[in-house]
Amino acid sequence: MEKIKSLSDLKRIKSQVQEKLDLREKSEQVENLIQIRVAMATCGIAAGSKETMNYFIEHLAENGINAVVTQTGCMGYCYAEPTVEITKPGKEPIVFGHVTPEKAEEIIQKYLKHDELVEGIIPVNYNTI
Amino acid sequence: MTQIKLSKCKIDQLVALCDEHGNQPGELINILHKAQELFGYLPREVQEVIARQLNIPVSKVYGVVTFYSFFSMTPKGEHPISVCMGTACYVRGAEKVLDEFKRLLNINVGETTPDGKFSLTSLRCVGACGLAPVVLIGEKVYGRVVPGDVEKILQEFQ
Amino acid sequence: MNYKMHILVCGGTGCRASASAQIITRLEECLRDKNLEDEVQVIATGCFGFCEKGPIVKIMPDNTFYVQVKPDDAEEIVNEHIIKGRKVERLLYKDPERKVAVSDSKHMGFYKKQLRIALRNCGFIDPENIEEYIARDGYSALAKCLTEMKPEEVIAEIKLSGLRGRGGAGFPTGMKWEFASKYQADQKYVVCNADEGDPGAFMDRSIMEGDPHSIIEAMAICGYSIGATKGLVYIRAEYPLAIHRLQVAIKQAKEFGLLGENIFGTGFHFDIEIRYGAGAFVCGEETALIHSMEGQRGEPTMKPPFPAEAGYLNRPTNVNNVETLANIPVIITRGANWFNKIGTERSKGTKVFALAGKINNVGLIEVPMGTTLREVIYEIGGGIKNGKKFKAVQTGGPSGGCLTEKHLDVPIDFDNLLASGSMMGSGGMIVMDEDDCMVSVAKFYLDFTVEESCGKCTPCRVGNKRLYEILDKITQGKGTMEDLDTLQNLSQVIKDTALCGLGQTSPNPVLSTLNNFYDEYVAHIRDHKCPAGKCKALLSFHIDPELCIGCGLCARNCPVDAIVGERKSPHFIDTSKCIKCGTCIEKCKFKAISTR
Amino acid sequence: MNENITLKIDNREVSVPKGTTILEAARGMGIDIPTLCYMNLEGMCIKNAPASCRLCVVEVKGRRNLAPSCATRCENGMEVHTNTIRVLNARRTVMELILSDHPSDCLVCAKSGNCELQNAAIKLGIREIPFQGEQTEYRVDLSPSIRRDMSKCIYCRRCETMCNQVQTVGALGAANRGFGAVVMPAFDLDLKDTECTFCGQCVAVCPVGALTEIDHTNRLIRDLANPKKTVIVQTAPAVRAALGEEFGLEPGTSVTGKMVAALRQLGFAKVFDTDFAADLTIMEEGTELLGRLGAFLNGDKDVKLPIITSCCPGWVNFFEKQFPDLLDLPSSARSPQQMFGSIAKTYWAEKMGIPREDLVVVSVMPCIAKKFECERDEFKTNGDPDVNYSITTRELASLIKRTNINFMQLPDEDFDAPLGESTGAAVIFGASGGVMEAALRTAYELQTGKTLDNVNFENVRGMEGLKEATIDVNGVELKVAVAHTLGNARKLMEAIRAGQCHYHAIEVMACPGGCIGGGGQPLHHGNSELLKARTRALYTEDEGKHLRKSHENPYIISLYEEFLGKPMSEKAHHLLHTCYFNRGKEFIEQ
Repeated sequence: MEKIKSLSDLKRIKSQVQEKLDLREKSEQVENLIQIRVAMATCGIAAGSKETMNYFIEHLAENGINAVVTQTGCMGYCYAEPTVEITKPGKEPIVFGHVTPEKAEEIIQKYLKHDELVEGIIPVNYNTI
Repeated sequence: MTQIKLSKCKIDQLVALCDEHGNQPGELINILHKAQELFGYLPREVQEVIARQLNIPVSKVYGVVTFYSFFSMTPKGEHPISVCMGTACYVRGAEKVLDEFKRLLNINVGETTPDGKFSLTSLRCVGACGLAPVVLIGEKVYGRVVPGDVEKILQEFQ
Repeated sequence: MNYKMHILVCGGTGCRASASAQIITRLEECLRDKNLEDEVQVIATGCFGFCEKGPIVKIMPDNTFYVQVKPDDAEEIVNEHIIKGRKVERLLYKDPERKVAVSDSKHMGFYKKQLRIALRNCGFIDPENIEEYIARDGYSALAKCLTEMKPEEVIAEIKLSGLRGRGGAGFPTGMKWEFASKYQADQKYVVCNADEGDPGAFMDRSIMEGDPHSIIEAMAICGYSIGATKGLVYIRAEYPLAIHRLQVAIKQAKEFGLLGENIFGTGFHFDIEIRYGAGAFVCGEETALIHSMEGQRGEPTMKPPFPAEAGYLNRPTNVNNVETLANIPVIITRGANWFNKIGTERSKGTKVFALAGKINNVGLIEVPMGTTLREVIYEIGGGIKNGKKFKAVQTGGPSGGCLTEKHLDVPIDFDNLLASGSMMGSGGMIVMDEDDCMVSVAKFYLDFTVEESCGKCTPCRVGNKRLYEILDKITQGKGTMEDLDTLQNLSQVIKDTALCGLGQTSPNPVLSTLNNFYDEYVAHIRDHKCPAGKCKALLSFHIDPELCIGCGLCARNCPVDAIVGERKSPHFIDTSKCIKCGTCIEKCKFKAISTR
Repeated sequence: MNENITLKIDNREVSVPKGTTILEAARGMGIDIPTLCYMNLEGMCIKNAPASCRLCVVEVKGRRNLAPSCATRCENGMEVHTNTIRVLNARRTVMELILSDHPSDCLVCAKSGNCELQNAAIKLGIREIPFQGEQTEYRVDLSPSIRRDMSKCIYCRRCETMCNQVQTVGALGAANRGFGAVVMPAFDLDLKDTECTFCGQCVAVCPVGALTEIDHTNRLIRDLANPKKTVIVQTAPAVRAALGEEFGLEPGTSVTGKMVAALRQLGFAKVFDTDFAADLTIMEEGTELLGRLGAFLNGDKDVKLPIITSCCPGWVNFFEKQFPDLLDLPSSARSPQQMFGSIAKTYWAEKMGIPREDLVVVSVMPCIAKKFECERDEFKTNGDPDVNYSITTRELASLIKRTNINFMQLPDEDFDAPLGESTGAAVIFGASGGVMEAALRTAYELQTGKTLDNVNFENVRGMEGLKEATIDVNGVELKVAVAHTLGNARKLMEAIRAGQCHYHAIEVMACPGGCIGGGGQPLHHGNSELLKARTRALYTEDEGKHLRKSHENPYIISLYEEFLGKPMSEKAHHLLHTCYFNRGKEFIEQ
C-alpha cells in the first residue's frame, strides 16, 4: 500500500481513482461494464440484500453480462429493501426496490439483456452534493 | 475461604483475554463483550476471574454487567428470539407479536424455555424499520410479522 | 425485444389515488394502436416524492417530466412526444418563480425536497473501499486543514457555518470545539458518539455503514483543531456491520497514512480506537458515555465540569455525534458560507430523519432545515399508509413529543420543534395514524425511559416509573381525573429536577400528548373507551354477522381458537378466550370484524 | 487561588471563596437546605456528592432547570432562591417519590428517630404520599455484624462511597439500573460471603434503615435477667467519648463515670474496662515489636517487618481477605476485647470461682466488626466464646433510655477492680495513632531503660490519613507509620508488597479517625467536627491520668506476676495471641 505523504499524493491518487471510476461509468464502448450497486446496510441485509448480491454475482457471467457488482451503504429507501442501483453504460442510473433473487433474475433477463424495465423502480428523489 | 469453581481451560482463556487488554480496569466492558462471545453468557465464575485479573472488586464487575442490557447472566436458548420494540415496530404492532411469543413459549422476556431451546428478549431498533415489526431468531430476520405468523415461525425450529 | 423508450408512471400511493393506473392503461392502448408496444415500455414506478403535482409521468431517455397528467392526456403524449418527438408543453412543470416550463428533470432538482450532505456518499460509494471515498473529494478537507489552515481558523470556520450538534440538543459545534481547544493537557480526546439509542432512528448507523471515512476524516480535523491526537468511537455493540465497516475504514486510512504519524507530512498525529457500548440508552449523554468508555456504569455526572474541561480519563474531551461529524468535511471543502446559506436563521444545513411508522415511504431522508413536516410526510414520505388519517408525528424519540395537524406547516428546525413542545433529538420521525392511541404511545415511551433510566437520580428513577404506572392505569380504564393533574405536576417536576438530559426530557411524550390529545385521555378515564381501539383492556372484538360470509379465514388464523362458526355462515368470537391480538381483523377481507 | 465570588442567596449578598457550592454558601448564611445523598466529612477527604437525590434543588436565575445546590458551584452575580414555590413543590414531589418506594414501617424501624429521611419528610411537611405503585423489595441479609435490608435503600450511595473510595473494600456496589438500581454485594451474596470486613462504615453513613447493626440488646436483657448467669461488661475507650452525644451532651464530653454508673444500674455484676486489656496488648505487642526489631538489628534477615497492629477487627478481616500473602506481618497479639475476654474467663473466673459456662462477658464497643470478632472460632473454648457478644455505643444508649435510667443525673462511678484499672496509654487507643503512641511509650522505656521526657507523640495524632514519625531509640531510628481508613492502609500494604516500605511498625485502624469514628458510634451525619471533638476528649482524659504508660499499670504487673509470667510467655501465647487465616477467594480449577 502506498502511503499518502502529502497533499499532492492525495490529489494524484484522487485523479487516478477518478479516472478508473469514470472509465467504469461513462465510457460509451459496448463491451463496457454495467455497474450494479447493492445497498448493503443493516436494513438491506436484514431484508436479504446479501442473497441478492450473491445472485447477481453468480448469474451474470452465465448470462454473458459483463458487469461489476459492488456493495454500498443505505440509499434511504428502507420500505423497498433490498434496493439495487443499476447503471448501464451511457444511461441514467436506475434504482430498483424489493430486489429478491427472483426479481434479480427478472432484472437480468429483462433490463440487463433487453433494456426492458421491470416493476419496482424507485425514482431518485433527492439531490446530493 | 470462598471457593470459585471453573474449568481450567476456561480460566486460561479468560486470563489470556484479560492479558490481551493489559488487565486494565478501563477495558472492562471490552473484556466482558469478548467473554460473553466466548461463553455465551457471564456467570458468576467468569466475573470473579475477570475481577481478579483486573484487580477490581467483583461488585464493580457485577455492577457493570447488570447495568448494560447487552450483558446476560443466564445462558441464551439454542434459538435466541429477539423482538424489536423500536418505535417503528411498536406502532406497527410489535407488542402483540411479543405477547404471542410469550404465550406460546410460556416464558417472559429475559427467560429461556426449560428445554433450553428458545430464549426471548426484546431489543430497541435493529434499524430495519422498513420491515417493521421485525423479529430476529438467531441470525435470521423475519419482517412484517403478525401474531398469526408466530406459531409457524416457531415450528421452523422444532 | 429491445425497448427504445420508457414511460415511467408514478405508482406511488398519492398518484395511484389520482388515477395513475388508468394513465398506464391508456398509454398502453395508444401505443398498441400505433404498433409501438415493442419499442416503448410503460411501467409504474415508486413515488417520485412530488405528490402535490401528481400523477407524474416521466419519459426516458430524455428525462421529460410531466406533471398532473390525466388519463386523457395519454393520447397526446404518445402522438406528440413519442412519435413526433415534440414535448407536450402544457404538461411540463412550470417553475413557479421563473414561470418557465422545465422539461428535463435533471434541471429541475428543486422538485427534490431532499438535499443530501451528511448522506452524500451513502448509497454511492463502496464503504469498504477508501479509493472511492478519495475519488469523491475524501480527505481533501483534512488536507486543507493541515496544510492551509491554523487550528483556530478551522474552529472559526465551523463556528461561522452555524453547525449545531445533531445528537439532540443542538449545541453549536464550533463553540464546543473552542472550549476543548482552550484547556491545556498532556492528552486530549476526540470522541465520536455513535451510541445511537433512540428507538426508530438509525441515521448514524447508516452513515457509518455507508460512509465511514467521513467520520474518520472529521475526527482528525477536530483533533487538529482542539489539539488532540487520540480519537475514540463509542459505538453500540448492536451494530456489527457498522463496527466492521469502521474497522475496515480505520485500517485503510492507516495504510494510506491518513491516520497515524505525521499525516500529510505535516507532523500531525492522529489515531482512532473503537469502544463498544453495551446497551444503555443513557450512554448517549456525554458524561455517561465517557464513564462507559472508562469501563464503568454509564451514569451521568453533573456538569460542570464539562467534558471539554475534564472528560475521558479526566482529560479535555470533545464529544460529537456521527451526523454532526459527517457534515464537517463538506463545510471545510465548500466553506462555511456555502453551508450557512442552507437552512433557517438559527439552524443551518440539513437534517437526516428516519421516517417510519404509518407512512408509505419508510426510509432515511435528508432535508434542509426549514422544510415543513407536511413536505416530509406527504411529499417525501408519500403520505399515510393505507389511506388512513394522519394523527400525529413523533419527533425526538423518547425525549421528544407528538406534533399534530396544526404543526404540519411549521418549518423544522431546532428552535421551532422545541417551541412546538417536541425536539429535534437524533432525528427519529414516527408517523401515527388514527389507529394509534396517544395514551399508549406516551406509555410506550415511558416504558422505554423507565427501562433505560440509569436510576441515579430520584426524579428519573422513581418519577418516571410513577408516570408509567399512572399511564398504565389510564389505559386499563382505571384512571381518575386527578391522575391527569398528577401527571402534569410530576412531569413538570421531573423536567425541573432530573440530573441529565434523559431525565429532563423524559416527560415530554406525556406533556405533549396531554397538551394535544387531552380529550383522548379523558375518553379513557370518563368513558372507559380507547378512541383508537388500541387499549386491550377497553375493547372487545366482534364479528358483524351481516358482513361475515363465513370464509373461516379468521378462525384458521386465530392463535387461541376463539373464533367458532359453521362454514359459510357468520362466525362468533368467544370473548372469554379472545386475547385481543387483532390477527382476525388483519386477516378478514370483508371488514366484518371490529372492536368496540 | 483565593479568589472570591459574590452572589445573592435569597436576596442577601454573600461573598465566598471560589469553588464553594451553593449549599455550602447557604449553610454558611444559616439557610438550611435539606439534603439526603450529600455527605461531606470535611478535612477527611470523605465526600459523597453525586447530586442524585435532588432534594437540595434551588432556583438559579436564568437557568431553565432547578440546580442541585450540593453540586452547583457559586458564580459571580448568581441569584439564588432557596424557597420559591417552584422549589418547594419540586422538593415535596421528590420527597413523595422517595417515600413512594420506601416501606412505611417507621414504627418498628431501627433508624426511627434518627433517620435522615424521616427528618427530611418532617421538615417538608409530608402528610400523604400521592403515588401508589410498585415498591422494590429485597431479602434481608443478616451477617454477624450487619443487617442489610435494601428495601429501605434510597440509593444515596453513601455506603458505596465508604466501601469503595474510602475503604477500598468493594463489597458493596451499585447494581442494576433504573427503578431496580440498588447498592448490593455482587450477585446479592450475603455480606459474610464477600470481601466485607464488617468495618461498619456503611452503617455509619446510611441515612435510613437499610444498613444497621445486628442488635443484641434484647439478648443482653435476657442474660441480665437470668439469675444463673454472672454478666460482666467491658467498655472500649472510644465509647465514653461519644455516648454523651446520645443524651444531648456537647460532642467531646467524656462520660466515663456516668457510663459506669449506668452499666451498674443495668445490672452488670462487674463493670470493667477494655482499657485494662489495652495496656495488656501494649505489653504483648510492644514486646513482640522489640523482639522483631532486635532480631532485625542483630542481622536476622528472615524477621518480618514492619510489625502491624492487630487491634482492629475490621482491619484484621481486611488483610486476611485482601493480603493473605502478608499474614506474617501483623502482630499476633489479640485485640484488647479478646484479651479481656480470655483473661476474664480464665484468670478472673478462676479467681472468683465462677464456672465458665455461667459467666457472660459482654463488651460495649464503638465498633460493628467486634460482633464478628466475638464469633471467630479462634476465640472460643469448647464452643464457648471468650466474649459472648458485643453491643455498640448506640445500643448501649438505647438500653439506657429503655430502662428509664436518667443518664444526666447519674453520679460518676469508678470501674471495678482488677480489670477496670488502666493508664492514659490505653485511653488513647480510641483515636487514630493512639495504639502507636502507647506502644512507643512502653517500647522506648523497656528498650532503653530510660524514662521518656515527653510522652506525647504529636506526629502520630490527628485526622490526616497517613502519618509517620521517626523515634530515636538508643541510637536506632525507629520508623513508624499510622493509617486510618482501609484505603490508606491499602496504600501501605501495597508498598510493602512492592518492597518499597521502610517502616518498622505500622498502626492501622479501619475507621476514619480511629475507633472514635467507628461504625457503632452515635451517627455523625456527616459532621467531622464531631469526630475531632471525640478525639480531643480522649487525649484530655489521657493527660488527666496519673499513669500514662501501659507497663506502669499495677494490675497488669500483678497479672503477669500471678498468672502469665512474662509477656510472650507460653501462657500468654496461648491466651493472648492468635493466628491469621487466608480468607481470600480461592479459584479451583476443575
